[in-house]
Amino acid sequence: MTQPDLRVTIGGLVFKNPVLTASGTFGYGKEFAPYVNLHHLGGIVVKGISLEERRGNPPPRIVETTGGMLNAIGLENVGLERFIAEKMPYLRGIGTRVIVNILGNSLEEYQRLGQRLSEIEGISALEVNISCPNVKKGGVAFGTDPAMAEAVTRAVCAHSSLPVIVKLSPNVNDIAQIARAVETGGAQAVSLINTLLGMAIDVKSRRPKLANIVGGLSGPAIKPIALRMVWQVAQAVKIPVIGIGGITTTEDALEFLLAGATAIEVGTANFINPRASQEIVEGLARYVTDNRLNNISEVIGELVLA
Amino acid sequence: MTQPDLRVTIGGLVFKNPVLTASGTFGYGKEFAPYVNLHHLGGIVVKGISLEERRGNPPPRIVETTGGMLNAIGLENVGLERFIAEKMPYLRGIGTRVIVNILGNSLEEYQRLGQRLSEIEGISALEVNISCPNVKKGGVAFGTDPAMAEAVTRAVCAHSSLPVIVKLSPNVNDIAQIARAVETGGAQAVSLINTLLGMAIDVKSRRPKLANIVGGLSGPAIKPIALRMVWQVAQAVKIPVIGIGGITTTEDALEFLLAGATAIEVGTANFINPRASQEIVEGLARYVTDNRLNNISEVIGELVLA
Amino acid sequence: MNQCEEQAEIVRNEQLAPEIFRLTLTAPEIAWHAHPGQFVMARISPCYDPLLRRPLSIHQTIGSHQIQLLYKVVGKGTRILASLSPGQKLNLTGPLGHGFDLAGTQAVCLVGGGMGIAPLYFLAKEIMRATTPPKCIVLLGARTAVEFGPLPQDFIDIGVTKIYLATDDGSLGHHGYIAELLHQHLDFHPWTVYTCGPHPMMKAVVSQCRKQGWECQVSLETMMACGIAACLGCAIPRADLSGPYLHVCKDGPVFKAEEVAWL
Amino acid sequence: MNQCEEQAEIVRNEQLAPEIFRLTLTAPEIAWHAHPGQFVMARISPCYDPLLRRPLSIHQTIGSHQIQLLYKVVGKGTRILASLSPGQKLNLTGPLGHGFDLAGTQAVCLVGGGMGIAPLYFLAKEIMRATTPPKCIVLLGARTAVEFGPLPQDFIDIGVTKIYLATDDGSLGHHGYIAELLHQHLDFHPWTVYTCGPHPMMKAVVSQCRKQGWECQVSLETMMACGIAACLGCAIPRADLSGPYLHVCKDGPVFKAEEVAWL
Ligand SMILES: Cc1cc2nc3c(=O)[nH]c(=O)nc-3n(C[C@H](O)[C@H](O)[C@H](O)COP(=O)(O)OP(=O)(O)OC[C@H]3O[C@@H](n4cnc5c(N)ncnc54)[C@H](O)[C@@H]3O)c2cc1C
Ligand SMILES: Cc1cc2nc3c(=O)[nH]c(=O)nc-3n(C[C@H](O)[C@H](O)[C@H](O)COP(=O)(O)OP(=O)(O)OC[C@H]3O[C@@H](n4cnc5c(N)ncnc54)[C@H](O)[C@@H]3O)c2cc1C
Ligand SMILES: Cc1cc2nc3c(=O)[nH]c(=O)nc-3n(C[C@H](O)[C@H](O)[C@H](O)COP(=O)(O)O)c2cc1C
Ligand SMILES: Cc1cc2nc3c(=O)[nH]c(=O)nc-3n(C[C@H](O)[C@H](O)[C@H](O)COP(=O)(O)O)c2cc1C
Ligand code: FES
Ligand code: FES
Repeated sequence: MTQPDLRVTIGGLVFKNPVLTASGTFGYGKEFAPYVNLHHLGGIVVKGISLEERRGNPPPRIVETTGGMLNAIGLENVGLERFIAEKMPYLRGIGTRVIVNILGNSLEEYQRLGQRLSEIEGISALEVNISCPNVKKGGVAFGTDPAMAEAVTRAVCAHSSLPVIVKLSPNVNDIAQIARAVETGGAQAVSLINTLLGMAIDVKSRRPKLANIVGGLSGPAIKPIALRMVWQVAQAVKIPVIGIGGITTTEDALEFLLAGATAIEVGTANFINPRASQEIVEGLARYVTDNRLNNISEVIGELVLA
Repeated sequence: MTQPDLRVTIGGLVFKNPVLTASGTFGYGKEFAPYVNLHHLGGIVVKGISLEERRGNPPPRIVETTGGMLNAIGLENVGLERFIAEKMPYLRGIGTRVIVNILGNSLEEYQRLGQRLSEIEGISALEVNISCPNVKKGGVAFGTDPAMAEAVTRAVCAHSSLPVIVKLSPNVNDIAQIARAVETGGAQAVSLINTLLGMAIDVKSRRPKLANIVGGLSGPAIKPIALRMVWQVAQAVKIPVIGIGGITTTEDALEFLLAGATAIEVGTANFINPRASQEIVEGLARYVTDNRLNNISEVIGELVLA
Repeated sequence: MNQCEEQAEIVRNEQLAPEIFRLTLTAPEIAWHAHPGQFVMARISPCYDPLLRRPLSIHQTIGSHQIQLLYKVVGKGTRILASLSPGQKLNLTGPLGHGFDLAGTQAVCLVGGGMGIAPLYFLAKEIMRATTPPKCIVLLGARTAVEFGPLPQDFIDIGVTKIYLATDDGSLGHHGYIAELLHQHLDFHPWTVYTCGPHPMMKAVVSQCRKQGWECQVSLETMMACGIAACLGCAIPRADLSGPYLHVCKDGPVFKAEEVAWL
Repeated sequence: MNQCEEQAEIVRNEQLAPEIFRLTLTAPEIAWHAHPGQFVMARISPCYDPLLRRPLSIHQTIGSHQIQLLYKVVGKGTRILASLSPGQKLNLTGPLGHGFDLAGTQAVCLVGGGMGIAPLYFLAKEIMRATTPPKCIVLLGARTAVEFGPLPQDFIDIGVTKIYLATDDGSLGHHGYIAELLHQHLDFHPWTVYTCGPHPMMKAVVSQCRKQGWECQVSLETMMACGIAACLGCAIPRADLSGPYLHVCKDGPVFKAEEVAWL
C-alpha cells in the first residue's frame, strides 16, 4: 500500500498536507512538541509578530463562551528581532513549513516586516494579519476597507520575496470583496477567518469580562460562519483559500475543503485537544485511503449543489 | 412586600416587563400556551408576516451546530390577511403585547403591511425585518445598506400609526451606522440581532445540509457577537434598543440590559426550554427584589467601564 | 392540548443490542395523555452541546405513570442518553404530534424497520387491548438478528400471533427487505398497513399498498428544533408537491401515505 | 519537558463536603513527573460546552500511578466533574507549570484557604518525606468547619504536628481570617511561607511576610485556555507593573511573592 497523498500547493509551495496551525493558538511550535509530532503537520503559523515587542492587553484576556472563547490578547509578542534570534533556530529544525504571521501599525511597518523576514532562512511564507480585532490602531481598519487591504498587500508583496497569504477579517459586509481586493494587490493566497468581535459581561460586577471590553470570538461556535465565508471567497477569487474557524475534527476539515479551501488552520481546537492538528492529518489520510483518492485535492471545492 | 417593578417603555408603550419572544421562534403564541403563561411575558413578537402567504424554502431547513442552529425557513407564513383573520383573535386574548414582525420585497410592500396592520385591533407595534438572510430578494439588501434601511423605515413610519421597531442584520460592517440610519428614518426602537449567515456541509453526501445552502445562525453560540453589537448600537442611538441573540437565562438577559438594551427577545432558547421566557421574567423579578431596585430599568446601560 | 414539560426520572436504561437501548421513565403526565405514534422531545443535557432536544417515539406506556423509549445510538445526543443511569432526570416535552389513526380497522399489518419498531409496539398494544382485536400481522426488519433484541418476543407476549422477521444479512427470518414479505402475508382484505422505518423501506411498503389498494399510515422523521409547530423546521412536501408544506411535528409524524410526497 | 496527554481512569470520586470532592485517578505518566504546585488541565466533556479544559492543582500523587485532585463545584465544569463515576475516563494534560521551590528551607509555614489547600497537601507530603524534615506549621482556613472535610487530619497523618485552623464563621478554630494567625505562630526564624487560596487571603499573607522579612511563595489562579504558554491568556502584571506580563501557566502558578503585583 502506498502512502496516501495529502500534498497541496499554495503560492508555489508544496505542503505535505493541508493541515496548518492557526496563529496565536500554537505558540511558537515548541509548546506543542510534547503532544504533536510537528513534522507530521503541513505547517505551522506562528503567533503574530510586530516590529517591536508588545506587552499586549491587560488581563483578564480570555473568557469562555458557549462553544467558543473570546480573547483579547492584543498581539503580545517578542517582536521581530527577538523572534528571529530566539524562535527561528528551533523552528528551522521542526521539519515542517513555518509561516510567519505579521501585524503592523502602518503600511511602512508591514513593508519592513516583510522585507526583514524575507532575509531569514527557514520561513516558507508570510501571513499578513489585516484583521486582528484586538489592537486599537492599524489592524482592523486595513481589514475592513478594500482599498486599504489592497494597499497593504501590495506593500508587503513589493518588499518581500516570500509568498504572501493575507488573513481576512470576518467583521465585514462582504468578505468576498476584500478577498478580491487583496488578490488584485498580489496576494498568493487568502486565509480566513480571523475572530469575530464579541463581548461578555460579568453580571455580578457589572463589568466587561475582558479588560479590553471586546475580544475576538473563536472556536466551534463560529464554524458555520467561517465555512460560509470560505465558500463565498473560494467562488470569488482564483488564488488558494485557507479555511480557518472552529475546525476541531477531520470532518470539520473536510467541510472546509469541500467548500473550496486548499488548506485549513486549526486554532482554538489546539487548546481543548493539543493533538487535534495531528489527528486531523491522520483522519485525512484515512479519508484519502478509504475513498481511494489519488490526492486529497480531489475533495477541494467538490461541494455538490444540484 | 410589593411586586418587583419590571416595567419598561418603548416607543411610548409600557411593557409589563422587558422579556419578549423573538419572531419565528414562538409561533403565533398559542403553540407555547401549554408551557408558558403568556400573560406573564412582556410581549410576543409573532412569526414574520408578508403580504402574501409564503411556502418558505424546501427542506431540510434546519441543522444543529455547536451551541447553535442554522435555519433557512425562508419566511414561511400564512400571509397578511390570514394572519389577521386566523391568528389575531387568539392573540387579542393572551393578555400581553403583540408585536407583528413584517417582511416585504419592496418599499411598497412594507408600506402596505404597515398600513393594514395599523387598522387592526390588538397589535402594539411593528417589528420591521430588514435583515432576514433566508429570502432571496428584498430582506438583506435593505438591512445592509444605510440609505435603504432608512428608506424602508421612513416608508413604514409614514403609513402606520403603530410604533415601529426596526430589526437589524448583524451581517454588516458597522451595525451602529445602520442603527443611526433607521433612527433618522423615524424608528421608535431598534431590535438586534437577526441571525448570522452560516453554512454546514454533510461530508458523506458532499452536499450542503440546508436545501437553501446557507442559513441563519442563532442560539447561545452567537451571544457574544450579539451582545457586542447591542452595546455598540446602544451608544450610537437615542431610541431604545431591544437585545436579541442567544439569550437563554436570566443572566444572559441581564448582560444585554447592562449593555444598554431596554428589553430583550428570547429566540432559539424557546426550543430547548419552552419555559425559558417565563423563567427569565421570574429571574429578573428576583434580581430586582434581591438588589432592592425600584425598577428593572435601573440596570439598563449600567455597564461599568472604568 | 395535553402537552406538557415533565422532569422525568429514569427507572431503567437497558442495553438490548450493541447500539440499542430501552429507557424506562417515570413521566405520569405524558404517560397519561400518550397515543401510539406520538413522540417526546428530550433535552439531552443541561449544557448547550448538543443544543436541541431530540425527538423520540413513545415505545409504550406502562401503567399510568411510566413511558418507554427505544433508541439507537447514532450520534452525540443518543450517546449521552445511553450513559444516563437510574435516578437521573431527563427533561421531556410531550406527548407531541399526531399519532396513528385506529378507527374502524379490521385487519391490520404493522411493518417496522430498525428503530421504526419503537412506535409500532405501542400501537400493537393498543390494538390488542380491544375486546375483539382485529386480525393483526406484524412484520419486523433489521440489519442483523442481534438488533431485534427482545422486541419480537415483546409482540408475542401481548398476543400477536403472526409475526414475521427479515434481516438484511439473512441472520434471522427472511433474507432481504421486510417489504418483500408484504404480499406473501396479506390477502385481499381491506388491510390497514402501519409502517415506520427507514425511508426506502417505507417507500416500498407504500408502493405496494397503493397497488393493492390497502390503506397505509406512515410515521415520518425529519430534523426538528421545537416539536410544537413553532420553528417550521420540519417541513415536508405534500403529495402533489404544491401548496404549503406539511409539518411533521404537528401534521404528523403519522400521515396517510397518500398525503405526502415519496421522492 | 515532561508534559503529556493522558487518558486517566477514575478510581474514586469522593464527596468530602457539600460542594467539595476528591477525585482519584490512574495517570501514571503524570503521577511520575509531578511536583508539588503543578497542575493538570482536565477535558471535562467530549462535547464543546464547556469548551475549555479546566486547570486543577495536583493534590497528591499516590504510589507511582495515581494522582488526586481536590475540587469545589463552582460552575458547570466542576458540576460535570462531580457526576463522573469510577471506571470513566478523564483526559488530562500535565503536569503543567512551575511548582513550589523547596531548596534550603529550614522552617516552613503552609497557609491554605479553601481549595488553596489542594496543592499544599502535596507540598507537605514532599516536605515531610525528608530524612530530617524542617520545622513545619500548617495554617488552614475555610468558610465553615464542614468545608475542611478530612483535610486537617490528612496533614496530621503525614506527620505535621503544628496545624491551626480558622473559619470565617467561627465554627472551628480561630474565628476570622487565617492570615491573622501568622504572627501568632511564626517566630523570628528565616521562615519560608507557602500560600495558596483566595486573593485577599494571599495578599494579607504576603503583606505580613514582607513586613517580617519572611520568604513567601504564592500559587496563583487566572483564567486559562491552554495551560502550556501558547494562548497567552493567563497574563498577570509584574511587581513593578512594567515590562512583559508573566504567564501563570508557565512562569507560575507558583511565584515568589515579590515577583508579582498585589493590586
Ligand atoms: C418524530 C421522530 C421520532 C423518532 N423516534 C425515534 C425513536 O423512537 N428511536 C430512535 O432511535 N430514533 C428516533 N428518531 C430519530 C432520533 O431523533 C435521532 O436518531 C436522534 O435525534 C439523533 O440524535 P444524535 O444526537 O444521537 O445524533 P446526531 O449527532 O444529531 O446526528 C446523527 C445522525 O442522525 C441524523 N439525525 C439527527 N437528528 C435527526 C432527526 N430528528 N431525524 C432524522 N435524522 C436525524 C443526523 O442527520 C445525523 O446523520 C425519531 C425522530 C423523529 C423526528
Ligand atoms: C493553576 C490553577 C489551579 C487550580 N486548582 C484548583 C484546585 O485544585 N481545585 C479547585 O477546586 N479549583 C482549582 N482551580 C480553579 C478551577 O480551575 C476553577 O474553579 C474551575 O475552572 C471552574 O470551572 P467551572 O466550569 O466549574 O466554573 P465556570 O462555570 O467556568 O466558572 C465559575 C466561576 O469560576 C470562575 N473561574 C472559572 N475558571 C477559573 C479559573 N481558571 N481560575 C479562576 N477562576 C475561574 C469563573 O470566572 C466563574 O466566576 C485552579 C485554577 C488554576 C488556574
Ligand atoms: C488566543 C488566540 C490568539 C490569537 N492570535 C492571533 C494572532 O496573533 N494573529 C492572527 O492572525 N490571528 C490570531 N488568532 C486568530 C486565530 O488564528 C484564528 O484565526 C481564529 O481563532 C479562528 O480559528 P479557530 O476558531 O479555529 O480558533 C488568535 C486566536 C486566539 C484564540
Ligand atoms: C427558526 C427561526 C425562525 C426565525 N424566523 C424569523 C422571522 O420570521 N423574522 C425575523 O425577524 N427573525 C426570525 N428569526 C430570527 C430570530 O427572531 C432571532 O433574531 C435570532 O434567532 C437570534 O436570536 P436567538 O439566538 O435567541 O435565536 C428566526 C430564527 C429562527 C431560529
Ligand atoms: S419541529 Fe418545529 S415546527 Fe416542527
Ligand atoms: S493558559 Fe495559555 S498561555 Fe497560559
